[in-house]
Amino acid sequence: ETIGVSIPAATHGWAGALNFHAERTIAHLEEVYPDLDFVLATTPDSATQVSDLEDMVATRGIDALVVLPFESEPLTGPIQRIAESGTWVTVVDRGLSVEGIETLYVAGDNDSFGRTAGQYFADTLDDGAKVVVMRGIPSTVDNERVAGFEEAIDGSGIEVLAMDHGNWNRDTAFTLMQDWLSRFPQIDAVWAADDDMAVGALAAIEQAGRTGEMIVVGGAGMKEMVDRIRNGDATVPVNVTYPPSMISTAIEMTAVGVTGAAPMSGEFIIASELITPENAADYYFEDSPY
Amino acid sequence: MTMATTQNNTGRTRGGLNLQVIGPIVALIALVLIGMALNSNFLSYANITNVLARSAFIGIIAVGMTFVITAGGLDLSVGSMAAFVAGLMILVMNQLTTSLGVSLPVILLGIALALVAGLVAGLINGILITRVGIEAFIVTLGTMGIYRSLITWLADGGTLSLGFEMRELYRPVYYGGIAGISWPIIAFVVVAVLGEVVMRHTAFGRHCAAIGSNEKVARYSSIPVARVKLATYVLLGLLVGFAVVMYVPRLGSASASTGLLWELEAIAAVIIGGTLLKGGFGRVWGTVVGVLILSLIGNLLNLTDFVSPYLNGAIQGAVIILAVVLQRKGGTER
Amino acid sequence: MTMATTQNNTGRTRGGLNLQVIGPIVALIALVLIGMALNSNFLSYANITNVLARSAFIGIIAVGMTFVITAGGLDLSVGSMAAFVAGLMILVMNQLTTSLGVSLPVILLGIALALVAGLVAGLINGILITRVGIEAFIVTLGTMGIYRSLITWLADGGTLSLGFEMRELYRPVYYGGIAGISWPIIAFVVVAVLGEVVMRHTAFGRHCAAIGSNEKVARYSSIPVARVKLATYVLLGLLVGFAVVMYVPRLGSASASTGLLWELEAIAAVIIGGTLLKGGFGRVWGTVVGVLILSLIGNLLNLTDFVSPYLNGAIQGAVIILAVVLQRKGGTER
Amino acid sequence: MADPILSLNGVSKSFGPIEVLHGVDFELRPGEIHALIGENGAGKSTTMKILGGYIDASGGEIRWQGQPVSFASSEEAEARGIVMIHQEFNLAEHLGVDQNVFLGRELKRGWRLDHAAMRGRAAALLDQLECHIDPSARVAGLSVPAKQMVEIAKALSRDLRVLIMDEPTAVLTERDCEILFRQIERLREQGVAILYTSHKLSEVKRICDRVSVLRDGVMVRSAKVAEITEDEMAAAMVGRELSDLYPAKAVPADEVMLEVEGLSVPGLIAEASLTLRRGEVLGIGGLVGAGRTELAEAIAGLRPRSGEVRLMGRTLPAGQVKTAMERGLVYLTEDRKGAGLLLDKSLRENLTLPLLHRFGRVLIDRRAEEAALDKAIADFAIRAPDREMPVGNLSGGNQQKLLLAKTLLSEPQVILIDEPTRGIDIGTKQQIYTLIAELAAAGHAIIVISSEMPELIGLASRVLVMHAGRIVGALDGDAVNEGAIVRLAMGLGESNGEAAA
Ligand SMILES: Nc1ncnc2c1ncn2[C@@H]1O[C@H](COP(=O)(O)OP(=O)(O)OP(=O)(O)O)[C@@H](O)[C@H]1O
Ligand SMILES: Nc1ncnc2c1ncn2[C@@H]1O[C@H](COP(=O)(O)OP(=O)(O)OP(=O)(O)O)[C@@H](O)[C@H]1O
Ligand SMILES: [Mg+2]
Ligand SMILES: [Mg+2]
Repeated sequence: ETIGVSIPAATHGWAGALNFHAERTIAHLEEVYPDLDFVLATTPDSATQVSDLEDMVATRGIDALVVLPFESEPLTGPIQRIAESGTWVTVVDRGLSVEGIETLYVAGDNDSFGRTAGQYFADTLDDGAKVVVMRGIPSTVDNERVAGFEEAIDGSGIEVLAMDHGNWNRDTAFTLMQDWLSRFPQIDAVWAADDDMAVGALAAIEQAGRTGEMIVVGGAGMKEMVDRIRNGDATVPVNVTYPPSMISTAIEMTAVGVTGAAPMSGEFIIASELITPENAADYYFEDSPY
Repeated sequence: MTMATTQNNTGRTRGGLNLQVIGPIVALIALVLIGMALNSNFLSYANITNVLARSAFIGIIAVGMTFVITAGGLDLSVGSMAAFVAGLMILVMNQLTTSLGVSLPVILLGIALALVAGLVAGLINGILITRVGIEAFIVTLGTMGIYRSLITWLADGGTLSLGFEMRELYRPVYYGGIAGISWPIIAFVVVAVLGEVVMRHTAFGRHCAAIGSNEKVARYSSIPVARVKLATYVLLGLLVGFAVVMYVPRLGSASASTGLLWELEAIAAVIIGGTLLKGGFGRVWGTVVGVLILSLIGNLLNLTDFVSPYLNGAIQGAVIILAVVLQRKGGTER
Repeated sequence: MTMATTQNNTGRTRGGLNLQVIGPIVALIALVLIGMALNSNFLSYANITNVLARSAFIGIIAVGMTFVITAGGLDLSVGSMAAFVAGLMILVMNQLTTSLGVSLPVILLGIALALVAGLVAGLINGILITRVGIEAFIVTLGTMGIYRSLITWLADGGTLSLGFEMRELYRPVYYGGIAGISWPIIAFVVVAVLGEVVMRHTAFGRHCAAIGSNEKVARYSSIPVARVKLATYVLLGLLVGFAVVMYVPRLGSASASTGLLWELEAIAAVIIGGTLLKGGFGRVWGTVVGVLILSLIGNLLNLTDFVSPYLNGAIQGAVIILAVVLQRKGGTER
Repeated sequence: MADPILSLNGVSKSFGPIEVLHGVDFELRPGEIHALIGENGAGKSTTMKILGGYIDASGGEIRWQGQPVSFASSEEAEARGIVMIHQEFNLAEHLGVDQNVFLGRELKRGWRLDHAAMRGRAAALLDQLECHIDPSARVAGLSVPAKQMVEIAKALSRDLRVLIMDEPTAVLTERDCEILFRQIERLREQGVAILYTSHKLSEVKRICDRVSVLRDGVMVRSAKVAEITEDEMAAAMVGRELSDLYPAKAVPADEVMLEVEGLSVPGLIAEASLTLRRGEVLGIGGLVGAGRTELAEAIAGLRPRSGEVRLMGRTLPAGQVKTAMERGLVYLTEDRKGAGLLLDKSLRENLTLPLLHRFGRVLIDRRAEEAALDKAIADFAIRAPDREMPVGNLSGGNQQKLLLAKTLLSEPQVILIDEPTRGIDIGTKQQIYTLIAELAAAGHAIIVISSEMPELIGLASRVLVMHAGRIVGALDGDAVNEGAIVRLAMGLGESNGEAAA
């Protein structure tokens, strides 16, 4: 049996961790199930992902597919056709725009990702607090997260000073934060919709000597951030999970399902959770790369 | 030592085989052989169709790029332009669907719009380059950013998608075909053949080469230099529109990441094919070979597990260089 | 149509002020004025320091790029090369820390490694271009893919980070400085001044311009053409290494997205500055102005809310084009 | 006499602040061959470009068949049948000969190019010019004279009423010149008006009907050729009487400066050997494509070669231009624009380019450079309106002088000069000849490659003749005469001397 795995290329930290977990899981499963074959393809954009899927079907004869769609809309049609041909399909993280295509759905919850952070702000910040928001690469994922965040802070009296794209990139986030620090004399909190950006923002805040004036909430549970929370860093009080290891879950469950070891189907939504100094130890994984 | 002998080695041989001519073909054949060795499905009908059909977008654009480069120009904006035109087309088709319903006229109007939008975009590039007189590199770097921003803005950061039913209606334009040959392949072949004919057998093609070779000479030979250069950009824009017409039914959507890096791929294909980057000489069939080489590399990498997917880019880079080494053996420096 | 008009704008007038010279400066001043109008913090010490310091990486690279382009070459690989060198440097420094502890020698070795790695990377590009004779565009497009893949592979898809303590020790190289001027700014100024002197007042600079202007004339004038061209790529590689030395202490990490599109930014800066893309004439001070223009646009966009963030790229694109329109008014076409 | 077809009335022309033509009057009639002569920089090319519609006059009037016209572009002029061959080549190097000949006026069948017809007609035109190049060959690979023949073929392919040629014969061999003259005489019979410039006064005397003389942008004389002697032409041009053109030949010493033994360049030169002594001026003659340029380039390290080259006793490594220059051997290229000068750079930058290391250790000493340029301008009588102008805007002859200055800047011992006086006016020619003689007398050794027979005979004490890549003969003393050189160059008859080596 051959299982195809198609995921976005490692163009930012979270996707990098995704790649790491995918490779590790595949290596592990190939040992455990000697008759399982895996095909891993990483893609820089939707069009390439469709090509990869075509190639997997035409030349590798896959029996099951684990796919994290680069974007939902464009991949829906091609994945639907693969599913219709009787291939097992596991969709990870980004849901397709037509329901009921996939056999198995393993995902984080982007809305909850933004909402959890927003809720924390609404709960802890004073009325009239000023925040800045660093968004990711313009995409549906980013839109969902921001929408969740905005809904959560709605009516809390929190003022969003500025919102711009940090592209899930440390350097861009650093630059953006530097400029925001020049522009706004008062910032109470920063929401960076990803920990890579939080790293950039923190460096800029530290450089400006304004550590202590504001808190920074990132997301996805990067080791470094969890460590700071664990150690009670006042600037980084909490984080929001969005585990890249969900790909491992998806691949493992697919392998189990395909080999018929146990029946597998349905939805596994991994809600985002708030990492706090109290529970941080549970989210710290020493050997994780992320 | 006579005049005749020295003139033979200056390329553009008619008849005689030389490295410059067969280089890209050899590289292509080598890739095909490697593919056959790696995977028995490589030559399957499905795989060949897949590879050719998906080459069509870049291929059609690269044919246009061949003219631009031959005339001494460059266009970095084609990828973003394709994304923008695709987004615009989808937006308008969705609008039209509400009034005209899911019907053929919507598709036809959408296609017309894509072609016109591409043409206009090319015209803007061309006017800035030939009339305002800014370097092509800068103009198209600028418009590259502009179109990429515009599509992001149109899509509100997300993805623009064609209505589901509309997509089903439009789908056959990518997935259908006649006599087992899918439409994109047919379109690509037609564009390539027409391109080759225009390049070699019309005054326009010749004027492009003359302008790329020496603009002053072209002007002194009463070639309307600005007009011909403008025409190359317009042609390229039109072909970008045409590529989009084939692309939209494939994915039914457009987003900020659509067409990313297509410009580099198209330019690479053109140069691998033997067209001179500085202009003065271009060949469309070479570009086609270049496009196929580039798609085949991607396909081959998916056929095997030899290399870590992280290293795909490295293999691609190495093959691009090798493909050109093959043809430029001891050739010109830049 | 007259000779007079065409030949006047070959420019490079000394003394007399012409658009070609003051164009970029006018654009820069305009941006500064806009900035002052938009935000009172624009001219603050902190903001100016930020803008200048973060321009340093691209700036240092762009100075090297000026030489490459002046000599008729091009290098698309610098962004990936920077990422790769940064990754290598971090990896090795982390290794060394285990044996040498958190100490100065580790930093010095790391710096040496970055410089050597950059130099070697430049040498590889240069050799492929000058000795094997492949077009610079293709070679560096290839190595661009290769280095980008290598860093992804080195970082195992993720991010390579310098150990925490090491980072603290190395940090001052970016954040520190003397007399209130931070190191990256000092480094940038030194590189720019040296670059300007080398370009205008040494045989090497003259030789670059001669080669870019007419390679055959250069060869007949007993200039070691291949060696000089090779040297421009090596110099650029070395400067990429140097830029990395300044970059790593900033965030202490490198990943597959480090240095993305730096090559385009560097080339754009060079051309905005008035260097001819086809070679033959380059000016380093122009490049510095170009780099500042590009950074200022980004800074201004971050300091205001005028435009949707989606459209940032569009504004950038438009300003790039405008900056060049200013200087090329009715100028040469390409 | 026919009415003028094209005339200038008080035409002036300024480039920026500098006026180079001051109220020129001029008439060109159908059926005449009219020569425009003058010193380098006198304004001949400028006048012609105005006539051809390539540049606008700053003042005055241009008349076409008596009516004032102003050509908006060269196309308008060409539409009237005015065709110009420029002093510089106007060929798209990447394109083929046939493609260049019909560039901008391609022959078509329907919308498709008619390749066969164009190639056929190009071949016929080249045949008519007795030029045996393949019409489909790329121009980039052609020799300089062949390129000029292509230019001529291109002009002949048009419907001509006025043919303007700017120094067409400067880069042609004598045989090609004869062919060209036959063609223009044929055109004259057809009533075409022909204007051309040349620095070869004997040629003007022989074939022209009328001659006009420009000096410093002023038309100083216009006369029937029959009514003016060569000396008078020269005097009118230069503004003074010219004494004997060729100086006395120096007597070579015994010391051997340069020895070439069995030099071969694959496909171009076979087993060439020669010796050059101190104080000697050695001429090398031959037809176009005989390989004289290649031989010189191979010696100077500009081409890969086999065989032995010894410079003052020391072996000179192959392919090292710089070493050759440092040891005192330089080559002056025949291809001024392509290999000699950077057209977009200033005089100073061009002059010092090969020798920058002598102008300052690390930083270039600008003042020393300026001084060198001052000296060059004085020594070679370079006339430049502005020192900082791109040399591409200098007149052709002044470019040649600058090239000479540049090549001789390193004060070489052995000098290989390829076509030294191409496009040089007669006054300057005399200066250059004198210079060559002086250099020889001062103990330098010089090889002069020239397609101008009188030049070889007048300058060289010994002449080697090449044919098809071989040195086929050596002529000495009284044996140096046109007949002997031509016979050897055509490959007829061997002779004594070094040919056998
Ligand atoms: N585009 C230009 N800009 C400035 N000066 C120019 C330009 N073209 C020509 N000149 C100057 O005009 C003068 C006349 O030049 P022209 O080329 O007409 O001389 P010429 O008589 O053809 O000389 P030659 O015999 O050397 O070809 C020269 O001093 C030249 O430097
Ligand atoms: N760069 C080149 N590439 C290809 N062929 C060349 C090149 N340079 C010269 N040739 C060819 O070499 C042959 C000999 O050159 P050339 O005509 O310069 O010889 P020559 O004896 O020096 O003649 P002349 O000095 O009268 O021009 C010619 O057929 C020419 O076309
Ligand atoms: Mg002239
Ligand atoms: Mg010659």
